[in-house]
Amino acid sequence: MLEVRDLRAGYGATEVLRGVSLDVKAGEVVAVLGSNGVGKTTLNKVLSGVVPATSGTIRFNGAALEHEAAPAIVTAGLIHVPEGRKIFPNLSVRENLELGAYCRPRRGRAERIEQIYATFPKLKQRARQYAGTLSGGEQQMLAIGRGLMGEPKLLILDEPSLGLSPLMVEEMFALIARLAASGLAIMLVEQNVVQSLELAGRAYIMENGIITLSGPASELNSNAELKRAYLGL
Amino acid sequence: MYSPQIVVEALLNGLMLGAIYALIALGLTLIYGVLHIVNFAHGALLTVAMFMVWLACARYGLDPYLAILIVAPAMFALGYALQRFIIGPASHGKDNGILLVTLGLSIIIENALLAAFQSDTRTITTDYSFRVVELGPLLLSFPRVIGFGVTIATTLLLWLVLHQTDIGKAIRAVAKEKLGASLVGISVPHVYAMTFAIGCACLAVAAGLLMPSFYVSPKTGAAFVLVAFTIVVLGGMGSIPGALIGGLLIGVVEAASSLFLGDSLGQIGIFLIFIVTLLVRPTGLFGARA
Amino acid sequence: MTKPRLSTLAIIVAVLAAIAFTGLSGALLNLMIFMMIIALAAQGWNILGGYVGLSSFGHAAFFGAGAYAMAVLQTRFGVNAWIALVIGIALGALVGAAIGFLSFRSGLKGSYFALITLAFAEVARILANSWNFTGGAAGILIKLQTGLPYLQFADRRYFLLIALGFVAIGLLVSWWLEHSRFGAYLVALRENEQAAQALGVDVFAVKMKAIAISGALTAAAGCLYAQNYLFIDANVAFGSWISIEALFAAIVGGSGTVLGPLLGAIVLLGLGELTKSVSGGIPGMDLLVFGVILVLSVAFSPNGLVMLMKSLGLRAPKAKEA
Amino acid sequence: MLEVKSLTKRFSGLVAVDQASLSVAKGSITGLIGPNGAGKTTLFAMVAGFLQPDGGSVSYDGRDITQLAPHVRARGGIARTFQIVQPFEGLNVQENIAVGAYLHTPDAKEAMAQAAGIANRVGLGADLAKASSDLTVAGRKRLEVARALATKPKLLLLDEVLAGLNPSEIRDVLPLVRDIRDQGVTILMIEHIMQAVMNLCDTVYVLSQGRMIAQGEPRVVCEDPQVIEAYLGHGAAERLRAERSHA
Repeated sequence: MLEVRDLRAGYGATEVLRGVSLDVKAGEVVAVLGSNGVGKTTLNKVLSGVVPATSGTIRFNGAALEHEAAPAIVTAGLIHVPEGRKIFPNLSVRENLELGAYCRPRRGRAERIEQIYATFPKLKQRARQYAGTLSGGEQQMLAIGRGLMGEPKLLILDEPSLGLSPLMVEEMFALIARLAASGLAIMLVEQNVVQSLELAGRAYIMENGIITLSGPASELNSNAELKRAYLGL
Repeated sequence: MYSPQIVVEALLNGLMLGAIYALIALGLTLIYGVLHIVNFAHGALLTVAMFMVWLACARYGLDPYLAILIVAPAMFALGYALQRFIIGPASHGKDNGILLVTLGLSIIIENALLAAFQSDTRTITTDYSFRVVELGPLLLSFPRVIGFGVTIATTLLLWLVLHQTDIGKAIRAVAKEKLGASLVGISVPHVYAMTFAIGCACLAVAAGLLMPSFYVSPKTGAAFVLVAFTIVVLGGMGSIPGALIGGLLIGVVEAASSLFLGDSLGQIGIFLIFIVTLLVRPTGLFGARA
Repeated sequence: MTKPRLSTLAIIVAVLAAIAFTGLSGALLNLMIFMMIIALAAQGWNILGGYVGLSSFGHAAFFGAGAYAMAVLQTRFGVNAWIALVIGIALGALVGAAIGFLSFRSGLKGSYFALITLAFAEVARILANSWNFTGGAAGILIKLQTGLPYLQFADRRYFLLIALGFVAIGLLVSWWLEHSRFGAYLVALRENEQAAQALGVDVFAVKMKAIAISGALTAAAGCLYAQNYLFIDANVAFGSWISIEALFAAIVGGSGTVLGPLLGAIVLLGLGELTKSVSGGIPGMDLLVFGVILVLSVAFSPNGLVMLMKSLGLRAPKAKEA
Repeated sequence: MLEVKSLTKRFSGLVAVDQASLSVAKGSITGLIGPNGAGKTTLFAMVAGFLQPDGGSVSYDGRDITQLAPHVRARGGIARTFQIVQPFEGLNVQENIAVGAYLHTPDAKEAMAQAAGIANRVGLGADLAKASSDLTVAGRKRLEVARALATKPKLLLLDEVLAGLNPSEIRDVLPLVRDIRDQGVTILMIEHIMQAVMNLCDTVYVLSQGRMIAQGEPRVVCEDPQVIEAYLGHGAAERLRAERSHA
């Protein structure tokens, strides 16, 4: 479904991605793990057309996306729920969801919103509230709900558990598991190694702009190298 | 000094002129709120709109109020093109670049108009230019009463566009969260250009409202530019209700200070408000923290 | 960064002086004097707008302070022209410090700073226009008295030399900035105020000094203007034209460079004259050209002509190698 | 040398740092670790004077400096680096470092000479004339450290100097940090890479969701279940323990 080959990108003279290759297949949950500053968020931004790639290819369901702008990528069904949520704080919860379907026809939008409300009952309670007044966990749900409004074929989730309380983190991972169970392909970009590996089928470890390790999640879970990198154990 | 009737009349007329100021400031504050740029060419673009209205009336015999229906789409298109093809690309997205490019544009526009129309001032006379409306004992200028009404209507229309249409919601979304907007597939350059275009269309409405009772020369807009900035800063950069209330307030202040200080010193009151607001409360009366 | 040597600066000044004595027509001589006045005003603008990165839209406030000090002191108080000149320059620094104190204390930057300087200049213009002490709307005429003590000369070339002398001082000040702690601090806080603070730079104090120097140089240009044309009014001295020309010259020539303002003033005013003669006196054509050049230079050569010339100069030898 | 007492900082209702305390002994390398978004950089900004705390105090060399402006603290010997490197782009490498050196000398020649010396020390000796924007990420990190060192600090605050470096670059920087300490500079460092922390630090503080959840020797802190959970997520500690008992 998603095939990334030798992707390079950066800001000015600084190269952040130094040749990244990875795949996500239909219906799969893939985790991309790595500590702060290794280029995970840049990778997501390049995939969603916000930061231009300097070289390499991105194919999504057969179409070349490396030179496309964000609207075309969203229309193709590759949707990125960013780190830090980036919801519209000055718009109501419902308006946030409506804009999630900005690239889709208006018809059926209301039904889709009802579906999202069914998945996230809390959002329905707060439908008319400004999104900026939601709690961190609710904002994260809204961000995911907004992403789902775009009718994704592949959903990129960037640090969905960041800054949430332990209880909320549990809830978030349970939710992601439910989405995955419905057949949606998910690329999960996380620092939360243990829970991500439990959820994902396969995983990539990123270090300093390149993939250093990849394989089935269960294998990586018992990999000593991984623990060394994260805990110095 | 003055009889209460003269003072009240002056203040009411000021209030109504303030409404037109508010309309000019509305475009400016919308552009600031979304693009986060100070559009220094706003005054010059107002002059362009006023010349368009003048041409429509003087050459083609249109009523200035009806001319708005033609000038507004024209200004809308001009604004879209300016932002999309000149201001956006030329400024490289830098604050300072935008400031200088819009300053350059204002000088280009002003002097192109000067070359085309010379520095003469031009007016339109309509049979209602000097008509007055009697409100009990008070006499109010008819064009200003119309101006007040149309401003309120335009503001309502703008509010509806911003809250009920997809592009309006996209504009509000981009104002606060550019990255998030891109990620739902909103084209930020298009939204920027649309916002600029709407701001320019507001100028067209203001121009149509001003022409029956005002004059236009290539430098007319320059006189409005600091007034408009004062309103925007006073109301809070980016705040639409702020621009409306700020405009009315400034209209009253101007009327009061020219009544008591004379026309030339009267302007100082506005500039002092501007300076003091910037120094003491740069976020304005209604603005959130920058 | 381009850092011209002192000898280069000396040669440039010497060449300009020499040109004055090649038997230029009166009109060309006047143009050169005007170029030097604008160059000086632009050098002042450049200290703040170029080195500190605070674009002012109201340098007319300083220009006018100098011009009015010159005119009022001579005509009302019979002060000697040279002393008036010194007081005018000091007044420019003082006005700079006052505006700086208010704006920097409130942390104004970017467009806010541009707008507030514009507003200050406008307030000064309206006050000067309506106050009898400054001659009101009629303006002030300075009495024609030629001779060195009066800073007026029958032979215009001498006035040009004096203007050129001030431009030379402006060049020296900029040169010093490129080679001193103070200059390094200015660039540091332009690029990143926080990082500069972290290194112990007192941002407020450094900005205050910069705006005072900037005001002084531009005020000197105002003094020379008054003394050259012997007449000023509020629209000339505090009008937005001078704020704009100072900014244009500095940016087109290369803001934050030693030679940029001088180069920009010569190129812009030269082109302006050319346009006027080609267009056959259509009003506004010269300013129209200025505006186009400004937009083009922001779009295509954000570092100005100085850098453009440098990069062309660097590219040429490379082509030879190849 | 540095005493931070129950510092608190709120951003529009959100508590970024909540009653956090720490102390840094003279001559030590002290680490401040914690997951993303824990409030480490906010805490740093309050120590360096870039943010005013909503509560608590900072004292340095026995003096309360909570109210002092950042440049005054810098003059008093506190230098910091920024997590997102912030070179002065209009200046070359040597001039960048000289801005720091100017704190103790007004003389340009002297400052430039000192800058060259420090550049050599941090491994930028060959890049003196380079535009700072042409440096690699690792080069910029070194420049950030060099500029801070040029102010001749007594206390150096390092904010993630290793982030974004590859393992070999990290190996090169570790001795530099140790060397700086050996020259008598006390160091407080925010770090994400645990290996480096274990390697360098005498004491470690762990910040999670704005609160100090642990402190002590790095080895001990790393075994703390609370710390492991904060880093690796809920259930991680238990899992590790289970694995270890298997082995």
